[in-house]
Amino acid sequence: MNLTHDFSPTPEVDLASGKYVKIWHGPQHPGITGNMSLELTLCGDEIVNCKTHVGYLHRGFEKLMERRTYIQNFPLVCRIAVPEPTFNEYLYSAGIEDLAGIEVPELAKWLRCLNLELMRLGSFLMWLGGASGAFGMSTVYQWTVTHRDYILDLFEEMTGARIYHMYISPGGVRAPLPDGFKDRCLMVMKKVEKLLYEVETTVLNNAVFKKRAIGLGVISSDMVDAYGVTGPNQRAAGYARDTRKDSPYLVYEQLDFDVITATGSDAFDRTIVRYQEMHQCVSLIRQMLDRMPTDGAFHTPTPNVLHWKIPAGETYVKAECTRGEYGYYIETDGSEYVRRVHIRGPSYTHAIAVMEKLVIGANIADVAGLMVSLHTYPPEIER
Amino acid sequence: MDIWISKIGYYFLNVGIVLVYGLLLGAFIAKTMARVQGRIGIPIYQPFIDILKTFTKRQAISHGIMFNLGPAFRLAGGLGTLAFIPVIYGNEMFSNFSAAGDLLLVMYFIFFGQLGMALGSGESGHPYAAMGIGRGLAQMTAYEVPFTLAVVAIFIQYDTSSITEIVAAQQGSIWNWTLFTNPLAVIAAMIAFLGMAAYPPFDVAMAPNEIPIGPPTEFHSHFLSMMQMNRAIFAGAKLILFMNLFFGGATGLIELVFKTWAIYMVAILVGAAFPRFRTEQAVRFFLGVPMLIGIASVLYIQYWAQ
Amino acid sequence: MTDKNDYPTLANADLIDAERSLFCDARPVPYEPYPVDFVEKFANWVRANSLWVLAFGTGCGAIELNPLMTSRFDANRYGIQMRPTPRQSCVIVVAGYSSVKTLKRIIRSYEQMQGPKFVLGLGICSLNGGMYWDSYNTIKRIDQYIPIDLYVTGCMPRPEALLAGFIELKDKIKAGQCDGTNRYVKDFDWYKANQKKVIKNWDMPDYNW
Amino acid sequence: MIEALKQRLSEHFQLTNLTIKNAGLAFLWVEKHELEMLLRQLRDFEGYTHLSFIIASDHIEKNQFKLTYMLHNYDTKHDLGVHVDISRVNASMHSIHPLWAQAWTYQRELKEMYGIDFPESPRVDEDFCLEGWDDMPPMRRDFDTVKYCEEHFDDRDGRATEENRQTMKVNIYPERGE
Repeated sequence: MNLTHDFSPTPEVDLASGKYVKIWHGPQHPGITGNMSLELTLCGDEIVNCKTHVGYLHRGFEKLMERRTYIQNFPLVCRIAVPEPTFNEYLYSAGIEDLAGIEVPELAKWLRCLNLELMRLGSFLMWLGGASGAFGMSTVYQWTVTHRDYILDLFEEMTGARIYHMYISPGGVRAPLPDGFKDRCLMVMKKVEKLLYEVETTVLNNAVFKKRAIGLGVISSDMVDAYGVTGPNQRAAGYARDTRKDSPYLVYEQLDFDVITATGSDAFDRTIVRYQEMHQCVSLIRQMLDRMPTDGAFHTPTPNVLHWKIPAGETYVKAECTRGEYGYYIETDGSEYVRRVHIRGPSYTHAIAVMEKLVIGANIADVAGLMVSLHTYPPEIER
Repeated sequence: MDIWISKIGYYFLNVGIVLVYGLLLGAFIAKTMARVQGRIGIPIYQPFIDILKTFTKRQAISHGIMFNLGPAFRLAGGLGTLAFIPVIYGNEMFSNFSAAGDLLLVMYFIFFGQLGMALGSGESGHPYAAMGIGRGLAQMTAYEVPFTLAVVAIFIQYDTSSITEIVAAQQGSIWNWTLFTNPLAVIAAMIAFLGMAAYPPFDVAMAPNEIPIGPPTEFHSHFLSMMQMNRAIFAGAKLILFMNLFFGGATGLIELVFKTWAIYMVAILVGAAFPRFRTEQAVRFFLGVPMLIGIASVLYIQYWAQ
Repeated sequence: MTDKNDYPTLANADLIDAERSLFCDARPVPYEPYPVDFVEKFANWVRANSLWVLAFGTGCGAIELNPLMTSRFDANRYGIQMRPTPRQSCVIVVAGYSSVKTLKRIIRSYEQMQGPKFVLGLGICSLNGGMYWDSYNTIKRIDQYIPIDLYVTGCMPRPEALLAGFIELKDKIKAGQCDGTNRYVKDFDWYKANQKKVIKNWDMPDYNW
Repeated sequence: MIEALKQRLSEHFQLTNLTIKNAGLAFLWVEKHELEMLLRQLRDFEGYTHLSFIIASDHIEKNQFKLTYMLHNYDTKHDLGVHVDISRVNASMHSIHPLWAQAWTYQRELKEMYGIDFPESPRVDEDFCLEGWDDMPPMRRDFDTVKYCEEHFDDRDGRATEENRQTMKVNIYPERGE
C-alpha cells in the first residue's frame, strides 16, 4: 500500500491564462456540510485542484479542558460535535472511569447504549435529509429532519434537553427512564421505519439519484488504510470492520446485529450502507428496550467532584459513531485537572485528506453530493 | 388608431391579470409543495409581500450598465411573450396582439429574456452566475429541440402559425384538442415543459446546493423585484401558450385557471419527487427520447394523420 | 440625498496595490426614511413580513435552524425563508459563538447584504461569550463588530425560542426600531477599529460592497 | 501477544518502555530517530495498518513534548500508542507523510498548535484552524488563554467572570467544600 496523498498543485494551473477559475465553496454555501470551505480550482465544470479550509468552528476545547476540573469538562464535551453530542459524553466518561477505576452499574450501561443508538438514528436521519438535499430533493430533507425531531422529543423526555443532553456523566447516567418511555419509543420507531420505507422508494429506487450517485467518489480499497477511512465509508468499500463488533463496549456483546457492508464504495453504496444501518439502529433499540433491566442503580457515587484527583495515566477509548471511529485520548497527571485530552473525530481525515483526493476530476455539480456522502461534521475536525 | 389604443390598454390589463394570477399560482404551487413535504407553507399573499419588500429595499449596488439592463431585458422577454398570446379565445379584450405568425415571435421571446439575463448576470462578475448561465443556456438549447419539433408538428397539423387559429381549430369538442389529435407532439412538448419550468430534475441553472443560486446570485433590491415580476408573468404566459397549443385554449377565466393550474401541477409533482440532473445528463436526456418523440410526432402528422 | 463629498473615500490600506483598483472605496452612506410617514410604516410592515434569512450556519446554533425551517416548526408560515446569497437576504443569524476566522466571513456577508438588514444573535455565546469566555479564538460580544437587533439567549435555544425571537424581531421592525444599517454606517469607524483589532490578517477592502 | 510483539521489535529497535493498559491497548516509547523505521515495521509487518491520530502533549516541567502515534491493528483488534519524547526547544520531528496519506494534516495542526516543525511535510506552514495568529502557539502550556482573552476581547458590562473552581466551591456546592 504505497498510496500517498498527491500534494503537488497541478502544474498547468495558470490562473492568469483565463482557462481556470478559482471559487470558494463555502463557508456561506448551502451545499457544504456545516461551516467549512473548499477552495476549488475549476477548468470548465471539472475540478482540477482542491484545498479544504477548516477552523471556522475552532473553540480551543482541548485547551479549555486543561484548565477545568473533571466535572466541569463534562458540560463542555457535548458541545464538540454538535449533531452527535452523546458520543462525546460517553467517551469522556468512559475514559475518566477507565483512569479512575470506576465500575459502571449494569442499568447505566444499557441506558448509555440506548442513548447512543437513538443518537445514531437521529444523526443518520439528519444526514439522509442532507444527502438527498444535496442532490436536489428537498422533499425528503423535510421528511427526515421532522422525524429526527420525534427522536429529539424522546431525548427531551429521557434527558431533559433536545440537543446537548449532558446525560452520560462519569459514573453512570443522570436519570433512569421515565414511566411509559418504552411505549413512546416503540411508537417513534414505528414511524421512523415507515419513513425509511418511503425513503427507499423515493431516493434509493430513484433513477435520477442512481444516475448521479453511482460511481461518484469511489474510495478504492487500498485507500482505506492509507487514509485512515473508518465507519460506513470503510464498510461500503467491503471491509467488515465495526468497533461495536471488533472491540465491544457497553452491552453490544449481548445484542444481535451484523456488520453491514457493500462493495461499490461510491456515494450510492455509502447511502445504502447508512440506510441499512438505520434499520439496524431501529432493531437494536427494540432489542434493548426488550432486554433492559428495569430497576437497579444507574449511577455509581463518584468522589467529591470539587477535589477529584485521578492518578496519573493515559488511555484511549473509542466507539463507533455514525461516521466511524470516534476516540478520546486522555492523559492525567495526578492533579485535579486533566493533562491532555485529544478528540479523534473521523471527519478529520474524511473531510480533508480523503475529500481533497476524491474531488479531483469531479464535476462542480457533484461536490455537494460527494461531500455529504462522506458524512463529515466540521466541529469535530477543529474542536 | 382607436383600435390600437384600446388594444394597448387591453394588453396592460392582461399583463396585470397575468401578473396577479402568476403570483397567486406561484404561492399556490409553493403551498402544494409544502403539503407534499408535510408543512403548511407560505400564506397565499406572500409573493406580493416579497415583491414589495425587494422593491422597498433602500440600498442597491450596481455592477454596471449591462447589470442594470439584465432584469429589464428579462422583463421585456416576459412581456413580449405575453404580448402575442391570446389569453382567452374569442374575447377581444384578451386576444392581445395575436396575428399570423405570432407563434414564431413567441418562441423568439422565450429565448430573448434568457439572453438578456445572461448579459446582465455576466457583468455581475460572480462565478456562480456565469456558471448558472452556461448551465441554463445549455439546458435551454436542449429542451428547445423537442419543443420546437412539437411546434413544427402543430404547424403542419393546423397549417397555420397563428395561435388564435390553432386554438380555433381545437374548439368544438374535447376530441379536437391537440392532446388527442396529435398525442406524440404533446408528450414531447410536456417533457420540454418540465425543463422550461426549472423544477427538479431540471433545475441545474439555479441549483441551490451546487451554485447558489446561479444567474440571479448578485441581483437584489428592485432588480430582483423586476425578476420576480417577470417570473410570474413568464410562468403565466408559458402556461397559457401550452394551454392554447395543446389543450384547446380557454373560453373563460375559470377554464383558464383550471387548465393552467393542471398543466403546472405536472411540473410540480415531478419536481417534488426527483433529484436534480447534472447539466450534461439533462442535455443528454432531452436530446434522447423526447427528441425522438418530437421527430415521430412530425412524421406521424406528415404521413399518417392526413 | 446626502452629498457624496461629505463621506471621504476609504483607504483600503491593507490591500496590495494591484488589488486596490478592483474594489470600491466609497464609504457607506446612511439612508433616509421615506418622506411620507404612511409609506414608511407600510414599508416597515412589508419588511417585517418577508424576512429572508441568509443560509450561513456560523456556529452550533445552525443545528436548530433545520428543524425551524422544516415541517415541525415551519417558519415559512411567517414569511421567513432561507436565502443562499447575501445579496438577497435581509436577516443574518449569528448562530452562537463566532471564532475570529468566522467573524471575518460574518462581516463580509453582512456588508454584502443590502439595507435595511437585521442581525439576530442566537445563543448565550454571541451575547457575552457564554461557556467559551476564556477561549482564545472566540469573540465575546458580537455587537462590538456588527450591530445586533435582537438576541435569543440560551444554549442551545429551542426552535420555539427562535421562532419567538423572529416574531419579536418582526414587531421591532414594524415599530421602526431596527436601524442597524444606519447605526453601522454612523459608527463605521468604531466598528472597523474593533474588527481590525481582532482580525489580524485583514486582507479585504474596508467595506465589502 | 503484545509480549511477543515486544520481543520481535526489540531485535531491531531500542524500546525504552512499554505499558500494557488492557487487552486492547498498549503504549510503548521509542527514540526519536527510530520512530519512522518502527512505524514502517509496524505497518508493513505487524499489521498495524491504521493510523488513528498523531498528537503532542506538552510536558513543560521536563521541557519536552510527548508525541503520540496511535496505531490500530484490524486483525488482532489491538491499539498501540507509540510515544516519542522530543525537546521543547526548537522542536522538530521527522515527517511521516509518506507512510500515511492523512498524516500531513495532523502535522500541520501540530505545527500550528504547538510550534513543532515537521520539515518536508507538505503544506505544513499553512494556517490550519487559526488565521493570522501571531502569538505563541496556543496549545503550549505556558500560553495563558485567559490573559489573551482579556487583552483582545471585551467583556460585556455586568458579566462577572470568576475562576471556575472557586465558583463551584462557593456558589454551587457550599456544603461540600472544604
